[in-house]
Amino acid sequence: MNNPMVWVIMLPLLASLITLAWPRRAHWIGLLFSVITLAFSMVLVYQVFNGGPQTHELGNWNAGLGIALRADALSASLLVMAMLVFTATTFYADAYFSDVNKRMRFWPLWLMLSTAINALLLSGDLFNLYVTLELLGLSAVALTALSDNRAALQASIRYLSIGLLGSLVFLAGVALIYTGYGILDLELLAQRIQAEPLAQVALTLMSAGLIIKSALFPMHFWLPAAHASAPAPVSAALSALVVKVSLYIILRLWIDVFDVVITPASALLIGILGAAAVIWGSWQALRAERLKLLAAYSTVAQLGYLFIFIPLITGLPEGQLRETAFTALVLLALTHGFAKSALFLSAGVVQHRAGHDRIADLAGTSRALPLTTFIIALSGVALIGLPPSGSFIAKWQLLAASIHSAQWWWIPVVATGSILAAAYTFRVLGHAFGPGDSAGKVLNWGREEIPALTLALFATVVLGLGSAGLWDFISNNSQFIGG
Amino acid sequence: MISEQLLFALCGIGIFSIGLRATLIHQQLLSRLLALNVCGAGVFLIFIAIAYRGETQIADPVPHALVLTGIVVAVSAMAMALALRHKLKDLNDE
Amino acid sequence: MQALLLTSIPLIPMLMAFICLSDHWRRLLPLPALFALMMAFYVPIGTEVTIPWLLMGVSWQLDAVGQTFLLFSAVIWLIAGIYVAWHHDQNINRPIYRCLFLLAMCGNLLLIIAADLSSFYLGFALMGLSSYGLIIKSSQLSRRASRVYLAFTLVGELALFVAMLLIFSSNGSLLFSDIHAQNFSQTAAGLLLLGFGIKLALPGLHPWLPLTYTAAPLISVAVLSGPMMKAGLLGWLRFLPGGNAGLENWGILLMVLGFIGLVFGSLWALLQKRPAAVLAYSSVAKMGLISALFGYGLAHPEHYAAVTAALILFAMHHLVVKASLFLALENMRLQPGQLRWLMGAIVVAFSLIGLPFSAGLAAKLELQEVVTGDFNKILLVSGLTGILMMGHFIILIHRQWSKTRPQTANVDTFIPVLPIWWLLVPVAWFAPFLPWAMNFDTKSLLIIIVGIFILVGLQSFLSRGTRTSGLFRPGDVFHLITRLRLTYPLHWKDLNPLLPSLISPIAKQDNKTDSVSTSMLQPGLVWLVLLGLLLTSFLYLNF
Amino acid sequence: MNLFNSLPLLILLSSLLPGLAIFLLKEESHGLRTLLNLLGAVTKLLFVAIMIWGVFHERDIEMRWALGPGLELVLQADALSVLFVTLSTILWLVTTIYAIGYLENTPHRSRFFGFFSLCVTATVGLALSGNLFTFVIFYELLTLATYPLVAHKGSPMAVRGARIYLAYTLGGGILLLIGAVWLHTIAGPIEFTQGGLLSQLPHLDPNALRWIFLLLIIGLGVKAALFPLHGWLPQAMVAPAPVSALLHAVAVVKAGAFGIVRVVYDVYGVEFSASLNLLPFLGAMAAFTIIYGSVKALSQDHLKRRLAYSTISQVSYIALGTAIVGPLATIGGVVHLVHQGVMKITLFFAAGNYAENLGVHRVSEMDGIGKRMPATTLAFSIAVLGMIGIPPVAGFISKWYLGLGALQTGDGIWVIPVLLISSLLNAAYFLPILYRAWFKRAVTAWPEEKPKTGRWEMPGALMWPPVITASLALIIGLFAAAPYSPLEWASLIAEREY
Repeated sequence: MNNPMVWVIMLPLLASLITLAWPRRAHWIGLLFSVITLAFSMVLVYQVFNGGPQTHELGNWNAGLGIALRADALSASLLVMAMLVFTATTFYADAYFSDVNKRMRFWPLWLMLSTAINALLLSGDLFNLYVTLELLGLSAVALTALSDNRAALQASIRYLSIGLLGSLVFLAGVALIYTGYGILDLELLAQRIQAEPLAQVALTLMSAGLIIKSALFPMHFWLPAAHASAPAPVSAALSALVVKVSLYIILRLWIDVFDVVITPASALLIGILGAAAVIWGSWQALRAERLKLLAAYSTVAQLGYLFIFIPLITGLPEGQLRETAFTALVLLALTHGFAKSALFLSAGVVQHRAGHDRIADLAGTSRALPLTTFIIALSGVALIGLPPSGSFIAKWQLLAASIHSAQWWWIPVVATGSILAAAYTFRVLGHAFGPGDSAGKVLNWGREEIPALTLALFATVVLGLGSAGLWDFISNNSQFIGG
Repeated sequence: MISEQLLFALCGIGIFSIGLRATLIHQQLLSRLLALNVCGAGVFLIFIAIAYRGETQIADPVPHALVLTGIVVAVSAMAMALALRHKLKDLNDE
Repeated sequence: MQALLLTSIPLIPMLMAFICLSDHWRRLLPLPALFALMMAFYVPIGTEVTIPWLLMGVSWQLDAVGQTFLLFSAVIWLIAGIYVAWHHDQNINRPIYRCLFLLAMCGNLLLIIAADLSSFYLGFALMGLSSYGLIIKSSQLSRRASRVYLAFTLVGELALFVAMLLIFSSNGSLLFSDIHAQNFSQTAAGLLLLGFGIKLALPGLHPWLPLTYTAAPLISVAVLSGPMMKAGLLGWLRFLPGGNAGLENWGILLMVLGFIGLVFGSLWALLQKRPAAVLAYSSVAKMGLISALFGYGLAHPEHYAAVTAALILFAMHHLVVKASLFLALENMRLQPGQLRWLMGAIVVAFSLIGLPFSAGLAAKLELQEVVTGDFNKILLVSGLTGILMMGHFIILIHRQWSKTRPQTANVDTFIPVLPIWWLLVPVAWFAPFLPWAMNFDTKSLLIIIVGIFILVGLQSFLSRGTRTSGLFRPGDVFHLITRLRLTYPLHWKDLNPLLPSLISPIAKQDNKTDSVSTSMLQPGLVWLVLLGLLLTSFLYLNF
Repeated sequence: MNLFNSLPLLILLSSLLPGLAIFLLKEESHGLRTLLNLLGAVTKLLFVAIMIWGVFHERDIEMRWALGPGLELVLQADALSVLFVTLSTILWLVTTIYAIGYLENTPHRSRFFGFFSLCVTATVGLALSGNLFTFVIFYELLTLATYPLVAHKGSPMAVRGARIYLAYTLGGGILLLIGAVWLHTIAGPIEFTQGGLLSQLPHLDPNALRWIFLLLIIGLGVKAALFPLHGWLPQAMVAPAPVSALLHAVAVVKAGAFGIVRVVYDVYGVEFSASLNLLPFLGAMAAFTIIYGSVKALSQDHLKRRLAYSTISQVSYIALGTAIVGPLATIGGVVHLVHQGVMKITLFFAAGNYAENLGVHRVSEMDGIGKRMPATTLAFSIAVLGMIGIPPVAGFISKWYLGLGALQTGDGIWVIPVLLISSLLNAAYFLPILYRAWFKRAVTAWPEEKPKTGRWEMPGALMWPPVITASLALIIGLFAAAPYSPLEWASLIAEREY
C-alpha cells in the first residue's frame, strides 16, 4: 500500500466519504486532502521520471484477473495537471460557495470527481476505464445540477443521458474485445491486437462512445449548456479535466493500443472532425453572448486541435518526429487544462461581482476587477496560442508536424482557429476595457483570484518557458510511444 | 445452425438497437431513460453470451463480474437521473 | 586660429539666430555680417578646416573665389541686417523673421566657404528654406509667392541632391577638389544646371522670381537678389568641372537658354508698371546673360578660366547694385517723396547701365575681352536692354516720387539708420574694382545714347496705365499654369480599412438553438452516421 | 555564465521587473511608480552601454534556454540588435518621462506603465533575438503588450482602434508563424547568421524558400505597415500620445521593419535573396508604400492621422534600403531605423503637446501655434525638416545613403525617382503645417487651452521630451560621421553583413 498510485485514488475517495459524514469541516478536509493528493501525484511523476512507467497490481492479483494501475509519462503528466487544477479550484471553491446548503452537497461530489479522474488516468484495463468513466460522468452531472436552476438541471439531464449512451456503447465495444481476445488489460491487448473486423468494430464502438463523451464536433452539442450553467469551479473542472480524460482514453486507444487497427482514412476522418470542431467552436465562441458560454465553446474548439494531432502522429514515421508531435499534443492538453480552468474561474469572479456574465455588459470590468481581467487575458493568450504560453510551442510543433507529414491542409485550419480565438478573447477584453462601472466595487487580489492567477500562470509562463523538461519526460517514459 | 451463444449475442445486439432507437427518438425524459435502460440490458446480454464456454465448462467469471458492476453503475445512474427529473419537475411546478 | 575664425563665419550667425529671437538683443543682428566682412579681409586665402566627424565629414576653405563672394555678400548682409535691426514694420520686426534672416545668412556664408559637396548643399538648403520665411508677409499675394518659391526651391534641392549622389558615387569623395571631368556624369551636369538654374532663374525656371520679388518685403528681396541669387553661380563654378571637355553640349544649351532669358526678361521688364517688378525681370535678364556666358565658358573649355574670372566680377557687381537698388526702393517706400533717395537710386542704376567710370562699364569691358566672335553681340544686346530697363525703372520711380509730397519723418516708419545706405553707393559704383581701374569707352557711350533715344520713343506707350495684366504680370507663365487649376484633390475618399468591417460586426444571437434543444434525434442520427463512417474507415478504407 | 552572457537577460529584466512591480502598485503611489520607471530605464541604459562596448569589441554575448526539441530561446547581441536596443532604450527613457507628465491625474496609470514596460521588454527582446523562433515569440508578445495601451482610453473609438490593430497584427503574426515553422522544418533551427543562414544551405528547394519569404514578409509587413497591410496604423491613432509616439517610433512599426531586415540579411542573406529574385518584390512593395503613404497624408486634416500616414511612408524606407543589394543601401536602410524613430517620436510628442495643452487636434487649428508654444513647435519643425530630408537633420543622411545605394547597383536606379517624389510629397504635406504654425496668426481662441503654470509654455515633463529628441535628431544628423554614431554602427553592420 505504499504506492503513490493507490494513494492518489484512495485519498480523495476517503475525503469524499469523510466530508459526507462531517459536512461542517468539509472545506478544510477537501483542501487538506487535495493538497496531499497533489503531493502524491508529484511523487508519482518523480518515480516515472526516474524509473520509467510504473505498474501496480492491486492486491498482487496479476493482470488479466486482478486490477492493475499503470502510470506512464502521459498519464502522470495529465494527473499532475489534473491535481493542480483540482487543488487550485478547490481553494477557489472554498471562497466561491457561500450557501451552506450548497457547500454540503458540493464537497463529497467534488472529491468524488477527483477520485474518478485520478482512477481513470491510472487505469490499466478497459473495463476499469468504463467504470471510472461512469463514475466521472455521474459525479460531473451531479455537480452540474448544483446550480439549482432550470437551465442547469435540463443541461445536466441531457448530459447524463447522452453520457450514459456513450458509456454503454463503449461498454459494448469492450464486450467485443473480450470476446475476441479474452483480455481487457491494455498492455497485453496492445501486444495481441490485430487488424481484424472484430477489433475494428470494437474500436468503432468505443470511439463512438468516447466521441460523445469528449464532445468532438458534431457531438459537442451537450457541452456548452452543461459547462456554461454549472457553478464556476465545476465548469472549470468539467472543461479542463472531464472532457480531457475522455480524450485521454481515445488517445490511449488510437495511438497506443489499437495503433495497428488505425487506417489513414480513419485518422483523417477524426482529424477532419477535429478541424471542424476548431472552426465551429471558435465561431460559436465568437458569437456567444455570455462569458461562460464562450469559454465552453472555446473548449470545443481546443479539443479539436487535440484531435488534429491524431492524423499527424499516425502519419509521421516512428521516431523523433512522432515523439515530438505526441509531446506537443500533451503540452497542448496541459496548457488548455490550466488556461481553461483559469478562464472559468475568472468568469465566476465576474459573475459573482457583476451579477451576470453578459459580454456586452462587461464595460468597466478592467477597472473594477483588474486582476481578473488580467487572468482572462492570460488564459486568452494560452487559448489563442500566443507566446509565452505552452500552446504556442504546441502549435508550432503542430504546424511543423503538418509540414513534415505533408498534411498541409491543417495549416489554414490552425491559422483560422487562432484568429477566431483571438477575436473572441479580445472581444471580451475590448468590452472589459470599456468605460462603465457595471462590475461593482473594485476588487484587488481577491481570495478567489489567486488560484485562477496561479493556473493562468501555469498555462502561460511555466508551461511556456519550462516545456523543455516535458519533452524529455514524455519521450523517455511513454509506455508505448517509442518507450 | 446458429449456436445458442450467438443467438444470445444477437439478441443482445437487437435489444441494444431497439433501446438506442428509442433513446434517440423519444423526447420525453422518462421514456428516454427507460430506453437507455433497455440499451444497457442489451449490452449486458452480450456479456452474458460471451461468458458462455459450452456446457462442459463453467462460464467465464470475468464477464459476469463486469455485468454485475455494470448493473450497479446503471442503477445508480438511473437513480440519479430520476432524482434530477424530480427536481426539475419541482422547479417547473413552482 | 585662422581656422577657428573661418569656422566661426557660419557659426556666429547660427548662434545669433537664436539670440536675436529676443527683442532685447535684436540690435545685435548685423554683427555676424560685420564679422564675416572683417574675416573676408583678415583670413588669408587658402585657410582650411576639415571636420571629419561632422555630417559625412566636412571641409571648409577660403579660396580667392570664395573670398570675393564672401566680401560682397557680407556687405549686403551687413547693410540689410542694419535695416532689419531697426525696422518697425510688423512683417520684419518679429523674432521669426530675424531668426530666419540670420539662418539664411548662415547658409549663404557656409556655402561660400564650403570645400565639399555636403556642406555646400547644407548651406544651400539652409539658405533656400530659411528665405521662405523672409518672403512671407501677411498678404495673400506673398503667401502664394512663398509657396511657389518653396516648390521651386525644393525641386532645386532635390535635383542637387541627386547630382551629389551621382558625383559621389563616381568619385567616392565629397571634396570639390576631387571632381574630375573624366568620370563626371552627364546626368549630374544636367541636374546641376537644373538645380542651380532655378536659383538663377533660367527661363522656364524663373516664375518664382518675379512673384517673390514683388510680394516679399524689399529688404528680403535685396538679400535674395544679391547674395543668395549669386550662390547659384557659385554652385556651378564649384560643382562643374569646367575647363574640361565633355560639357560642351550643356554649354550650348545654357547659352541658348541664357539668351532667351536675356531677351524675354528685358521685354517683360519693359512691360512692368512697378519698379520692383522691373528690377525683378531685369534680374532675370541679367542672370540670362550670366548663364549664357557661363555656357560659353563650358562650350569653350579653353576660355573657361578667363570667362569665369570676368563673370565673377560681373556677378559681384550685379550683386551689390541689385541689392542696393532694392534697398533704395525700401528707402523710398519708408520716406516717400524724399529727393535724396530718388537720386541715390538713379546713381546706382547708372552704375548698372555701365556709365563711363562706373564698375558696370568695367565689368562689361572685362567680358568683352574674354568673349570672342559673334557671341560678343550678346553683350551688345545686354547693354542695350540694360539701358532700356534701367531707364524705364528710373522713369517709374521718378513718377512715383513726383506723385507724393515730401513727408516729414513718420514715427512709425522712421528708421534712424537709413543713411547707412549711402555707404552702398560707392561700393555699387566701383565694386568689384578698384576706383582707379575705372575707365571710359566711347562705344558703350554710343550704345547708351542709342538706348536713350529708343527709350524716349517707347516711353509714351510703355508707361500707359499703372497695372499690367495677364501673362505680363509678374510671374507670367505661372499664371497660365494656375489657370489650368492643377491643384490636388483635398478630399479623397478614405478607402481603408476594409478589414474591420469584416471583423467588427459580431452577431448578437442567442445560442439557444444549439444548446438547449431537448430532441436528441438529430444529433443522434449524426452520431450514427459518424459511427458508420468510423467503421467504414477502419474496415474498408485501408489505403 | 559571465556578465556578458547574462547581459541580454539583464536588459530584459530591467524593464520587465519594474513593469510587473508597477502592476501591483496602487493608483496613488505616484512617486514610487515614477521611481521604478526611471530606475528601470536608467539601469537598462547602463546595461546597454556595457553591451555596446562588448559588441564593438566582438565579445560573445549570447544566452540560450531550450524549450523543446530544436526550439531554443536565444538572446544574443550583434551590431544590428545593439542599434535597435539602444534606440529603444533611449527613446523609452524619454517617452517614460513624457508619459509621466502626460498621464498626470488620469486613471489607470499603474496599468498603463505596467504594459508600457512590457511593451519595451518585448521590443528589446525582439531586438536581442538570436533566432527566428525567439523573434516570433517576442513579435507576438509585442502585439499583446501594445493592445492594452492602444485601448487604454477605453472609449468605443479606442477599443475599436485596438481591435483593428489586433486583427491586423495577429493575422500577420500567424502568417509569420507559419512561415517560420515551415522554414524551421526544412532548414532546422534558424539562427540569425551574418551573411545569411540559408545561403549556406544550398540543397533547399528555392520555390519553397520563395513562398516562405512571402509569408515572412507579409507577416512582418503588417507591423511595418507595408501597403495593403497598413490599415491598422491610422486607426491606432486613438491611443494616448506617448503610446502613439512609441508605437510609431520604436515599438511596433519598427519591429516589423527590423524583422524584415533580419529576414533578408540574417536569414536569407541579401545576395541569396537577390539570387532568388525576392528583392524586387520587396522593393516594389516598399516603394509603392512610400508614395502611397505620402499621398494619403496629403488629404488628412487630423494631425495624428497625417503623421500616421507619414509613418507608413517613412518606415518603408527601411524596407527599401533592405531591398537594394549593396552595403550603402544597407547603411541607408538600417540607419533610417534609428533616424526615423527619433524624428517621428518628436512629431508625436509635439502632436500630443498640442492636443494636451491647447486641445488642438487638427492641422487647420494650428494657425499661429508657434507663438504660443515655441519650444514644442521648434522641435516639431526640426523633425519635419528631417522627414523631408533637409540637412543637417538625420533624415538627410538616410536618404543620402539610400540614394548612393541605389546608384551603387545598376538596377536600383528606379529608387531615385521614388526618393524624389516622396521627398516632394513629404514637403507638400508637412510644410503647410509649419507655415500655419509659424506664419499665420491665431484667429480665435484655442479649443481647450489649459492655464499656463510655471515658466515654460507647458509642464516641463511634456515640453522637454520633444526638445530632447529633436536635438537628438539634429545631433545624429550633424555628427553622423562621429564614432559610435548611428551611421557608424550602420556601417559596422553593413561591413559585417557583406
